[in-house]
Amino acid sequence: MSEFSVLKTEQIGRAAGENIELLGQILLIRRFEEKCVELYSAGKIRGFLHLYIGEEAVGVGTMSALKDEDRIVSTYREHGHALARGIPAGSIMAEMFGKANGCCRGRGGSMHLFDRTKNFFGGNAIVGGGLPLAVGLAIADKMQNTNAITVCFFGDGAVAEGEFHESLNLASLWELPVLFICENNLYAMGTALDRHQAQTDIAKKAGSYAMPSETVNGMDVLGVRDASMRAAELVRSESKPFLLVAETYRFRAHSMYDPDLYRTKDEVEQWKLRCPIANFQKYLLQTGEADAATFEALEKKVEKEISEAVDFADAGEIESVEDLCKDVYTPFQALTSQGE
Amino acid sequence: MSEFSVLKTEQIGRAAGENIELLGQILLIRRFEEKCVELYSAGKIRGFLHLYIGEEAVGVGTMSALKDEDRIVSTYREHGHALARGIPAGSIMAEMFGKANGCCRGRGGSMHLFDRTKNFFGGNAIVGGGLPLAVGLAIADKMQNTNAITVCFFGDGAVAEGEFHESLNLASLWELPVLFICENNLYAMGTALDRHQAQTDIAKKAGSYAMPSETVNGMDVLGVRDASMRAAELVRSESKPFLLVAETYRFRAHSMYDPDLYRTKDEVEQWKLRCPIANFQKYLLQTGEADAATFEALEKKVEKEISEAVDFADAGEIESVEDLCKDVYTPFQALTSQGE
Amino acid sequence: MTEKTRTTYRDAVRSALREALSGDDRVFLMGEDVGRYGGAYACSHGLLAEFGEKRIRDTPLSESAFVGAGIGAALGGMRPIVEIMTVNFSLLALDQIVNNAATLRHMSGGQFSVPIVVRVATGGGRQLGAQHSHSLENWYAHIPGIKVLTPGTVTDARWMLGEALKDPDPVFIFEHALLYPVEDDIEEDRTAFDPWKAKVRRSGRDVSLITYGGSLHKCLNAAAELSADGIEAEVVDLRSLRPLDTGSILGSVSRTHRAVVVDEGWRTGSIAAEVMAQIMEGAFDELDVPVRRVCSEEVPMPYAKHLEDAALPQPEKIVAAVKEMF
Amino acid sequence: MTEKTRTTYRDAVRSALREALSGDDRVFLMGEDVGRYGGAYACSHGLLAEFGEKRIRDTPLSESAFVGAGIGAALGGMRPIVEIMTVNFSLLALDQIVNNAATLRHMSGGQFSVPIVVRVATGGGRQLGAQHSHSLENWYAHIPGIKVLTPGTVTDARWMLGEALKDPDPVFIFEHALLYPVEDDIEEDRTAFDPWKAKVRRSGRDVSLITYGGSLHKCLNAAAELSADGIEAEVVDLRSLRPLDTGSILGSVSRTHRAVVVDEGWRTGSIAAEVMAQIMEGAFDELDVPVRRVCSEEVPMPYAKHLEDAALPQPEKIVAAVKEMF
Ligand SMILES: Cc1ncc(C[n+]2csc(CCOP(=O)(O)OP(=O)(O)O)c2C)c(N)n1
Ligand SMILES: Cc1ncc(C[n+]2csc(CCOP(=O)(O)OP(=O)(O)O)c2C)c(N)n1
Ligand SMILES: [Mg+2]
Ligand SMILES: [Mg+2]
Repeated sequence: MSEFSVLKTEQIGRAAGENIELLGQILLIRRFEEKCVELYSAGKIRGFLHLYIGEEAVGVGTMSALKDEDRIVSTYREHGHALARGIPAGSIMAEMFGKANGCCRGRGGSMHLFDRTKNFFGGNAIVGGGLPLAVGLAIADKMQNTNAITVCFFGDGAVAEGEFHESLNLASLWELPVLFICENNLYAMGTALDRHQAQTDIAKKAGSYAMPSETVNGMDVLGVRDASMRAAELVRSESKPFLLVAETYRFRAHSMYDPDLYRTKDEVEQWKLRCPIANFQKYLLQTGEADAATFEALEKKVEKEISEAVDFADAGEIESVEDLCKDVYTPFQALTSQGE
Repeated sequence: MSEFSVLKTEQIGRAAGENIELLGQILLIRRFEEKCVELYSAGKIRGFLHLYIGEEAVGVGTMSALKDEDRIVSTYREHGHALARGIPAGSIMAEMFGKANGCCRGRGGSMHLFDRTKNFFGGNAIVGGGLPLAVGLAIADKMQNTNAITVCFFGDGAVAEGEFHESLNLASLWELPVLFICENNLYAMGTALDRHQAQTDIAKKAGSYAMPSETVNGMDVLGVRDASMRAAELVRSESKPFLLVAETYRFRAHSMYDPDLYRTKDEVEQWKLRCPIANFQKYLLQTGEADAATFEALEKKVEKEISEAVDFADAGEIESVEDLCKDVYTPFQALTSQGE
Repeated sequence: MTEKTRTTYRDAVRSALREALSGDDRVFLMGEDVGRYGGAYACSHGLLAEFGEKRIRDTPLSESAFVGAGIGAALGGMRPIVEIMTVNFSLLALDQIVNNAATLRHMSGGQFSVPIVVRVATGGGRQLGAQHSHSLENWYAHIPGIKVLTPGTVTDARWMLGEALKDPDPVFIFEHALLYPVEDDIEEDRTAFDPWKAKVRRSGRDVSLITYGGSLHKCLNAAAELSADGIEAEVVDLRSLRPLDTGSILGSVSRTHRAVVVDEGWRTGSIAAEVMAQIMEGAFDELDVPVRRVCSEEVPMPYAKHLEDAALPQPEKIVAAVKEMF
Repeated sequence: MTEKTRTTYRDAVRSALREALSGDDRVFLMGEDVGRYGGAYACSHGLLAEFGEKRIRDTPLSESAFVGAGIGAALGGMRPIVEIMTVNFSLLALDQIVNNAATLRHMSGGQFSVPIVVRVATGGGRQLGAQHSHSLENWYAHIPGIKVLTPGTVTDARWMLGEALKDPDPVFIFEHALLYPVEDDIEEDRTAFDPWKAKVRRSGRDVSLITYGGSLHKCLNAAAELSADGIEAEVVDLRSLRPLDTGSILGSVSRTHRAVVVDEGWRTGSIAAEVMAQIMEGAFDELDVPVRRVCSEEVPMPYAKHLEDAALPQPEKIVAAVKEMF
């Protein structure tokens, strides 16, 4: 925990069944992405594909702490965020298939998932590019006196970008309700944290913006959830930003193109011992909230959901080439439906 | 002083006459710029003109701590830096007259003073634009094993730019010999420090880059000089960057266009009581290093230097219009003289 | 009926801002020194007192963040007007502009629009040197997803902002800094006002001078001079650089059969080249002689007055270019 | 005598880097993931082991700072090669490029040169969507003070870097990402190698296809197809976009009297427009029909394959454009 943090890490009460729900979401993300790898090899998914495998507890824990009206700004490694936020697996899969029934009609792909009904503002493939957007969404909420907060995900690599600095300063200066969540998986592509940051304690950087911060174990979904709840509550009630740093690890390569030469197999194996599924399952067995049958049932449910998603994607039509330049500009009448 | 600072503020020994020399430089800058205002009104100087009046102790104190081989990266408010570094007043004045005998042949103007012989790398009119350059100059020195350091000036406003963040991180990460000097005059144009920075203690921001820092009274030339000497020594001997924040104030408007509506007359008057000339003179009288005659002699000397500078500028030719596109690209043979 | 009110371009911009802020709670103005300072060019002078700190927001020097924040605020239901003090500093915000403002609607399959208006002072001519004199309009005109307006008259300065705010997509308004003190009548009839159409500012049968923004007045001056020599130039003010009003360009060329494009951008890769390409594509057979262009010379803007004058398009150069065509 | 060695474009870039690093201590390579990762496109794979951390520098994600640092290092006597992973991220560094790299020599009255080389992967065609498929070559070609090379062949990938390093001014090398795996012979004869001249890649008397970089091969394919239909196309590879080799462009058009410019940039405001403008200015009377262009459609690049294919220039579109001219 950072020296700037103002919150205490205490368990926050949960309703029965909630933990199983969380496990189900983690499992869904894991299996969904494992399927993606298959489908990538089969040529059904193309472009860049960045897997969240190993990091699922961060997205799931965070999303479980949010309200429907809250807004999400994500990165190119966002399948997990999208699924945990409730974007249907089929809609995501179809997007990656480039189909018109995808959440962005096949125009976005894996790196650009959007869903207006979920207040999910993408999917940004420019590292650090989402942070200013999040600041702006929070300006909108503050000026409109909504009670919503904006949650902005980004990686450790993004911390080096000027946008991190400018956005955190602006959010703090104007007391905007943004929960910044740094998913510190220790690498920016092949560059390890201590090879891209002079100060590797990221939470400490919040001090430069007089912003509170906290570091949380990103492999522990309950820990993330609790920390997110406290942080979200603070952001919402005081209308001030917060920086939450989740320490995590990607078990897979950066993308499907990455030969993964910059870290040792051993390091990866060590982190796998902290798998957010296995350890959470162990915990649930210990507390008696679940048994082997629970897990099996969950796996079945997830398997079914994914296979339906693939079917949905397979069955989708593609957009007509005549419509290529549609959606570059807005038909004038369409606007009144936005944000009003 | 910032909590991150590692140095102690102790007086460093000075040779006889040095203080008078420092006063002379401050006076030269003050009178030079007062002359510039006159010449601006007369239409001899055009474009943007940013005065350093009130802040002279920072530039003079810093420059007095440097060696000839050190490199300077400055801003658009750089007459003081240029003069204190030893660029002849005539060469600067001619530049502002747009003459071919100006230090940049009339192509740069007030905001872009360069002098290769003084290792003076400009004059940059993009706020924050010089910081990455300074990092690069320091890379060059480090790779070439010179003993030089790079000193980079910038304002409090520049601290909000992404370049500040990216450059300080890079300099610290790669242990580069850069002395970053923030001239905190409490305003970025019309925006007061606490209206552009969530964290107004700028020195504190060095912690985000595991960089040492110190805050110094920028109205006190000896204090600046001592702090710069210690900082430069550290940067040079350890090959690591340092952030020095000088607290100062501009007595004049931001530029000749600024109606100066954003601060009170009273605030300006309060700061004028801390005038780096008057107070330094008082100190020199107290220590017995100078008397009224010394000051009068200095004023005379400065007056002569400036009037010669104006004559020099007046007498200069203008570049031929045929040469308009000269110096966009380098004649190939010219390169061997650079940095080799 | 058209009523007229005499005012400066600067005051016209301010009136437009005031009207926008009064008429819609979702509108706010954000940028460096738009508040206490009153705007680097005084366009927003007095607005802070009138509308308060929430709606007239002084930003830190953080072009990428505050332009991006404008985009985010637009996504969130507001109608931000972001002022980038000058186009020179907009380079720091280009990622947000190209990769977010221009793409979000398309990438999201049409789910989100970005109704932001960005005002940018542009151009040279004030001896501000190489880093403060850019005319990068063609960079912006190159980007699908945004629109680009270049008010060259006081009337356009007065009414274009309102039209831009009605537009659901990102609109950039480039205001040439030399125009701010220009005084003229505002045509008060808005019913027919269409910012997206080029306008013939002066009719003529012999040659078309095609231009926009800060070069408009140079063209009008050149046309007056040419007229004295018996050459009647038609001056076409493009007004919108994206979309370009190709029809009006071709129409004028079809009338005059000669054209000179006048543009303060550097010659190579300028918007003038695009206009020439469109004439090539659409009115080749109408041309008596090849189209010419008068642009800025290929040099970072020098400070010295005589060099800057030589670097920029000037009426004499326009006149000379026209005369060489006859 | 010309010796030939078969290799990939990627390996050619790597050989060029290795040669540059071996031959001059002042040369170093800096960029995101050029070291441990081996380069996003594996161009620098193995170089870290060979040259060490000081000369193969992995940077943080800080495009503005590390490009600016490259400029500073060049000022300081080094010969940096900066890799910007893709042109899409170069937007974050444009201020340093436009306001420092391109201007320092001029602003300083010729006192300082900036001998930096910046390598940038560019282009679309890999289903990477709207933020990862830009072709902004014309933005760069618009800037006085820098130069722009676009190696379209393995031989150019092999030798252009060395020539760029000899140049005392900032040189940008745009490498189309689809070219990296392309295999071909390297012409080993460097004595006549001149990167600043356009090259006729195929001779033909009927029409000129004028292009560069990633579109070169599309043009060659189109030319082959046209030849089967009895139309002989001359394919001109521009190679350098700034300076443009106007003489070679006009020369080809004077031989064929018809031209199609093929460019992956968005149509409006593209480098294709500049080429058309130069033909208008210099070879108007040589033209039998107006010059055409095949560019990218005016849309942020869509992800779906069929849409991306439709957005990009393709051999069929080139063939169709040519046939419409006859
Ligand atoms: C501005 C920018 N620079 C470079 C890239 C290429 N790139 C994509 S992801 C990545 C690493 C980002 O690391 P991090 O922020 O830690 O996120 P992670 O991938 O680890 O989740 C890089 C360099 C990019 N997309 N955007
Ligand atoms: C990137 C950029 N944005 C905006 C400006 C316009 N501008 C020039 S100076 C200035 C204020 C800078 O304040 P500070 O850094 O504190 O320096 P000071 O002028 O106080 O010395 C501004 C906003 C600029 N030159 N560059
Ligand atoms: Mg990471
Ligand atoms: Mg200041």
